[in-house]
Amino acid sequence: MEKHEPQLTRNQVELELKADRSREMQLQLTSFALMIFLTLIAFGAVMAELMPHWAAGGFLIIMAIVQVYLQLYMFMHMNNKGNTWVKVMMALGIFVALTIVATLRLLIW
Amino acid sequence: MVVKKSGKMLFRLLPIGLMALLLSGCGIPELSALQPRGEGAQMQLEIIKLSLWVMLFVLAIVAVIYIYVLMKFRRKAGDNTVPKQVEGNHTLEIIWTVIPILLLVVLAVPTIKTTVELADAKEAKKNEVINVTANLYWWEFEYPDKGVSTGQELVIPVGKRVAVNLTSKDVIHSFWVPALSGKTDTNPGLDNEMWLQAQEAGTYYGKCAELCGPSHALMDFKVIALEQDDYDAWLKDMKSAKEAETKQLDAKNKKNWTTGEQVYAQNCLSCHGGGKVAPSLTNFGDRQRIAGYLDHDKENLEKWIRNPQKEKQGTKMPGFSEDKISDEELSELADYLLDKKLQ
Amino acid sequence: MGHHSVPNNPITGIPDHVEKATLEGKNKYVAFWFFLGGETTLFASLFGTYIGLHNSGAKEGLRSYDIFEMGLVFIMTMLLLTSSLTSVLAMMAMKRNDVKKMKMWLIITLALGLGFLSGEIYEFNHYYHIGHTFTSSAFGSAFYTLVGFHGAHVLFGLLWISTLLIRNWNRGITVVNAPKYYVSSLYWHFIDVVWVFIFSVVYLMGMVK
Amino acid sequence: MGTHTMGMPKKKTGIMDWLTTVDHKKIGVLYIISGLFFLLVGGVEALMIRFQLIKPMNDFVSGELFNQLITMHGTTMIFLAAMPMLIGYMNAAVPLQIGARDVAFPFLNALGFWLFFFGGVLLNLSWFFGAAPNAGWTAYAPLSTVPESLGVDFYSLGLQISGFGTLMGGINFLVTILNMRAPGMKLMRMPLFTWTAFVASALIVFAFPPLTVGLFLLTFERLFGAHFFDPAAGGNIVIWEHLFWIFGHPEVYILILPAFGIFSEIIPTFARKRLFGYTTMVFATMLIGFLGFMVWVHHMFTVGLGPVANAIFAVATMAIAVPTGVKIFNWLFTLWGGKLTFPVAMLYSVAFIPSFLVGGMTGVMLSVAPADYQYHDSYFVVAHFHYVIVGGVVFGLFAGLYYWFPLMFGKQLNEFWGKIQFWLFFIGFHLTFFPQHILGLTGMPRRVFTYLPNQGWETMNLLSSIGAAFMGVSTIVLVVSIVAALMSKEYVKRDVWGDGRTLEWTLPVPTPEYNFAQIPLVKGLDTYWLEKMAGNKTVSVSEEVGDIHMPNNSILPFVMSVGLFLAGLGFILRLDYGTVGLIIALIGLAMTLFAMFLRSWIDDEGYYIPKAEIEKDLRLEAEKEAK
Ligand code: HEA
Ligand code: HEA
Ligand code: CUA
Ligand SMILES: [Cu+2]
Repeated sequence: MEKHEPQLTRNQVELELKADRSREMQLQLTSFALMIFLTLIAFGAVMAELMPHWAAGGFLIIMAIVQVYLQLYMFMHMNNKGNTWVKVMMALGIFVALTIVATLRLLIW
Repeated sequence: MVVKKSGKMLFRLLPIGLMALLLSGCGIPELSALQPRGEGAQMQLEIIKLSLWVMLFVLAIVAVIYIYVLMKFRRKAGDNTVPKQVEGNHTLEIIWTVIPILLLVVLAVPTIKTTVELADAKEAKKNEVINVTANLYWWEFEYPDKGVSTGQELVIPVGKRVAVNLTSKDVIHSFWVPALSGKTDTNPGLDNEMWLQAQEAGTYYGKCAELCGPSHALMDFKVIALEQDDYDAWLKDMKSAKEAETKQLDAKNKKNWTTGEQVYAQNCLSCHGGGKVAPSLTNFGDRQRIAGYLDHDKENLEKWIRNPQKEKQGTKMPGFSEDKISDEELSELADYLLDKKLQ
Repeated sequence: MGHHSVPNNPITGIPDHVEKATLEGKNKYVAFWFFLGGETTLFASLFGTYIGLHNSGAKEGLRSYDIFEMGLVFIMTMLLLTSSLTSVLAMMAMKRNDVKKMKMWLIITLALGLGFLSGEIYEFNHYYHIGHTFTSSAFGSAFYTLVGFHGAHVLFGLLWISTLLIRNWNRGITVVNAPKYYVSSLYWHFIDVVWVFIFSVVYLMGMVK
Repeated sequence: MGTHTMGMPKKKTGIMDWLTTVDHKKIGVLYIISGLFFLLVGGVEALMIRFQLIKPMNDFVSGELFNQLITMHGTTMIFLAAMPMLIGYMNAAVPLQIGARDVAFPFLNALGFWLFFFGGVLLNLSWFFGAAPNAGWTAYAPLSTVPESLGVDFYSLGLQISGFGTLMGGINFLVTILNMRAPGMKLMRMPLFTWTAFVASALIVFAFPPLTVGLFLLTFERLFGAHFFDPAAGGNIVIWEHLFWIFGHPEVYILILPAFGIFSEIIPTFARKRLFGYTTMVFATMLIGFLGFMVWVHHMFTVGLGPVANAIFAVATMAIAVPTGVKIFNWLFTLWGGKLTFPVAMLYSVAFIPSFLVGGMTGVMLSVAPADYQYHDSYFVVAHFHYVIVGGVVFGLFAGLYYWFPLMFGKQLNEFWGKIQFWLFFIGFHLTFFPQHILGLTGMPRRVFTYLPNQGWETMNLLSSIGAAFMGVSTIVLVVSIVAALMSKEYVKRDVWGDGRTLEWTLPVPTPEYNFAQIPLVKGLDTYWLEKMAGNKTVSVSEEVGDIHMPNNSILPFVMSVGLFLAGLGFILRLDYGTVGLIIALIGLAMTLFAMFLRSWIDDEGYYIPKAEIEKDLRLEAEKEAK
């Protein structure tokens, strides 16, 4: 194992790393809080019977999409550099998925 | 040698193929989509022809380039030069993107128009509504407003669009009368509709067009187009014949039954009587085919009743062996059935 | 291709982005994302089937709004959502070579997942007893197939992560096992993503009359 | 790097080597041999079909047997012959074309092959249980769920198992192509076959899961009493049709795109000219792949989805003609101005253009929804898809076979017999399938085991059956030719065709297991050609000679696949043989799980081929070249 001689003092780097980490931690915790919040709204809205049937579907789906966006981009780091093909393939997958769901919703009777 | 022939051979094959298409005849008029006898098939043939012309146009262009290229650019013996390495050509590429798009627009517009028109059964519903139910392996045709129902032979009036509701009792089948119109599937648990129209009186062949089991190939039916008067008379006759049959076969009349009637009532009536479990036989004597495809004669009928499985693998009709129906009884039964005609 | 194509970070003692430090790791990472792309259409097909057959053939009293219970689903949702967070925390610990923390968070993740799964088993058992079964109607078949497929994914995730933990208990974090941990955590998040749609589409929308 | 302590493992020999190999070249050979075998099986089924239909009311086979024949013919040809052979070529050529030592996941690659193979065996085993699947390759419910169709269990489980293998293959090739390219091999420098392999793999990743789900639903319905397709319990039969075709349509592009790729390699080689419009070819490939997901309803025009859906999908379908046309014209203009020679590989490529064109034209005709009400489920459709599949895919398979055979086996197929084989097949193909257009238009439904006389169908059916005999004879010639070539002792030299343009032709024959002693440095599209034009004998390299890391062979993929095979078989037999079946199933599952456990427990770090060995190989090769 080769030993690296740090350019900056060890302390400086460590501090920077720590700052990075707490930034990321904050981000993750915020995302989590948001997810919980969205979930609560969704459950709450249904529980309180706030919405007529036709509106419920759309509302719940939007809540879900926002939440899934958070999962993919915050928790799963899909937006990281070098993930172009990952994004392309996920986008295509989601596109195909939407087609499938739309079909089985609309094109059967 | 062989190398040299490749181009010429292909060159020869294309026109031969086209000639074959023209000369091969267009099938028989009762059955061929190329000889339409109904409005639907007519509209479909129009658009088939249109699309064929578009295709022949494209084919011709490609063929010209193809043949030219194959004749012109063969490597001569000993020629070891390297041709110019062409990367591409924008003008050309735009041309062969745009022209196909235009051709497709020419095709797409009538496609949409015809699709919508064929789906419109409003007018047809005013004329007549017929419920078609497909079964393994027979067809039930019910005229709900007229209280009439038949099996295997669909009778329609000439010149009018009639609405057809389609469904199935078991697996998917598909209702197809090529000379009158394209097909629509009969789906178990779901209803479909289409319309049918015949331009002249006559018999048209119908086919089951969806794989439905071992006897899918034998699930033929007929569409008989009658002039309006004949059609009305037919409906009336069917109705009275059915009533007469019901009355005659009532168990209370048992005493004056003939042997044929006796055998029929005891063995066949429970399934064939209602016309739902098995085809109604009220006008069996008038039928053109037995079981949809066998020649309509006594010999075939007896064979069929003895062992339907042999004639139509997988049919739901049980066989009647000698210990159920003796040879004499069978003969009487067949006579009785073949005599079940209108009037 | 040698293993150590990326130098260690002097502070953590492992390469940055340890999960992608080797070509093998990079391959695994990308391959797994593509697999998830495929899983997307897999679950879409299951969702589509479910939506198509929602309440279809179900008897009176066994429709979705008759049987679903908000409370249990809510608890299960919270368990799984939280496990997604703990899984993230485990990966953050992994990246700073903090083996202890990573193990701890992973074990918590497993525990939460197990809790979720118990809830699901309880729920299925309950439905079974009131007559809503796999064979009771098309609705039943579609419901158990969709939710069951998700449940099977959870089960598989639990087995996978525990195998990884046991296998690497004393091995620290290396460029060989880091991609495996990382990819299993992607899988775990994906399970959560699917669940978000299940609780929204199946349970919440199912409860709206 | 330093020294490596891991020694070279003992070389496995003979059959064990083939069962344990993780070398993409050998796996490619396995795929191709098995694919050819299944091609013969499916071909014999086709010949039986044509023999039964040679005259009206023939009684060579019964309706039931006929349905089994068409189902197995379609399923075998698509899933077990065409697709595996194409994946075989991908294995044989793609890593070499991009300058890689192997695929991204050699172990997974082997697993993919064995899953496909045992899935295929399971499916074909149905013949021996007297219950081959009989509901058509489309297996429409509820025909596929009635108790009479016993064989469908073999269909659903066999395809499920082989489908997993295909999915793994797809992911593997995506990653290989993205991550394993040699330095300088930018995306837009990749050979077109690699591009089509890439797009086809992406289609596999998205299209197979819906099939997986469909097959699960079918299995659950048949084995565990579910009601997805049972109207009486609220089920809906249209769901299966959608799921099947959401998979099924992309599937046909999974087949044709790699075939397009093969032609795009062969045509430039034998025209001595670079591919015309390379960039548009790449984008056309992607566009076809993308549009392929939005047109499946054209198989369901008559189902009753309504005029709006039909019209939309009709127009969407037509759109695919545009990128495909771009390809056709680009090929023609590659030929234009070239110096054409016509070995068999080129004959097939040239014959492909008009043959596929006719199939494409009828495809567009079929996409005209109202006209399709007439064509659908008639012989017109059979004619269409054999024109595209045989005239496109099978011609591509044959072309690829003649083209890459020297690369795979170090020997060459006989050109003289090859030409005979070509002409027999070409004539037989048109003779078989052209008359079927007319049959369809004159009212003959497909999947009929017989037909009555006097419906105007006799002549065309007779012609069609005669044509099939031609193809049969041609296939025998091919088989003999392959056997003869394999037995011959005449090895070919590097770059057999003399005009090789891509990296695979720079390699010595037979190719060493590590492929490239030194990973090449790619300088542009057709890099080998560029170097040759610059007067170089071979391509530049990007690294010094050094130790090469190789994966170990493993028997685990084989064991896992046998396990799943037994599990599938056991589940099917459970119905007839009760506990025995269940025991077999459990043993199988245990085998698979145990092998999976071993795989994750034992670290397999591979081994290194020492530098000295590679230097020796290089020396020997140089001597051979000099001679
Ligand atoms: C390799 C396989 C393959 C390929 C490439 C295709 C290609 C196409 N197919 Fe085909 N198809 C099948 C395999 C394939 N098909 C199979 C197996 C079935 C039946 C399955 C079953 O039921 O069992 C089927 C069935 C099928 C149907 C359903 C028929 C029915 O059951 O009723 C339709 C309908 O639209 C269709 C359309 C098309 C079209 C539009 C294309 C297009 O991609 C063709 C595009 C190509 C061209 C058009 C030629 C070149 C273009 C030009 C030179 C440009 C200019 C052209 C114009 C302006 C027209 N196909
Ligand atoms: C890759 C796909 C593929 C290929 C290559 C073929 C190839 C052929 N097909 Fe295929 N076919 C399908 C896919 C394919 N088919 C599909 C999907 C269906 C629909 C099934 C369904 O409806 O469900 C179908 C249906 C189908 C039908 C319609 C059946 C019906 O609807 O009733 C017919 C009829 O003519 C037919 C004929 C042929 C013929 C003659 C060949 C020929 O090209 C075959 C040529 C090959 C040979 C002739 C091999 C000969 C072998 C030997 C001579 C053995 C030698 C042995 C040794 C040396 C050991 N096929
Ligand atoms: Cu009924 Cu085919
Ligand atoms: Cu298609």
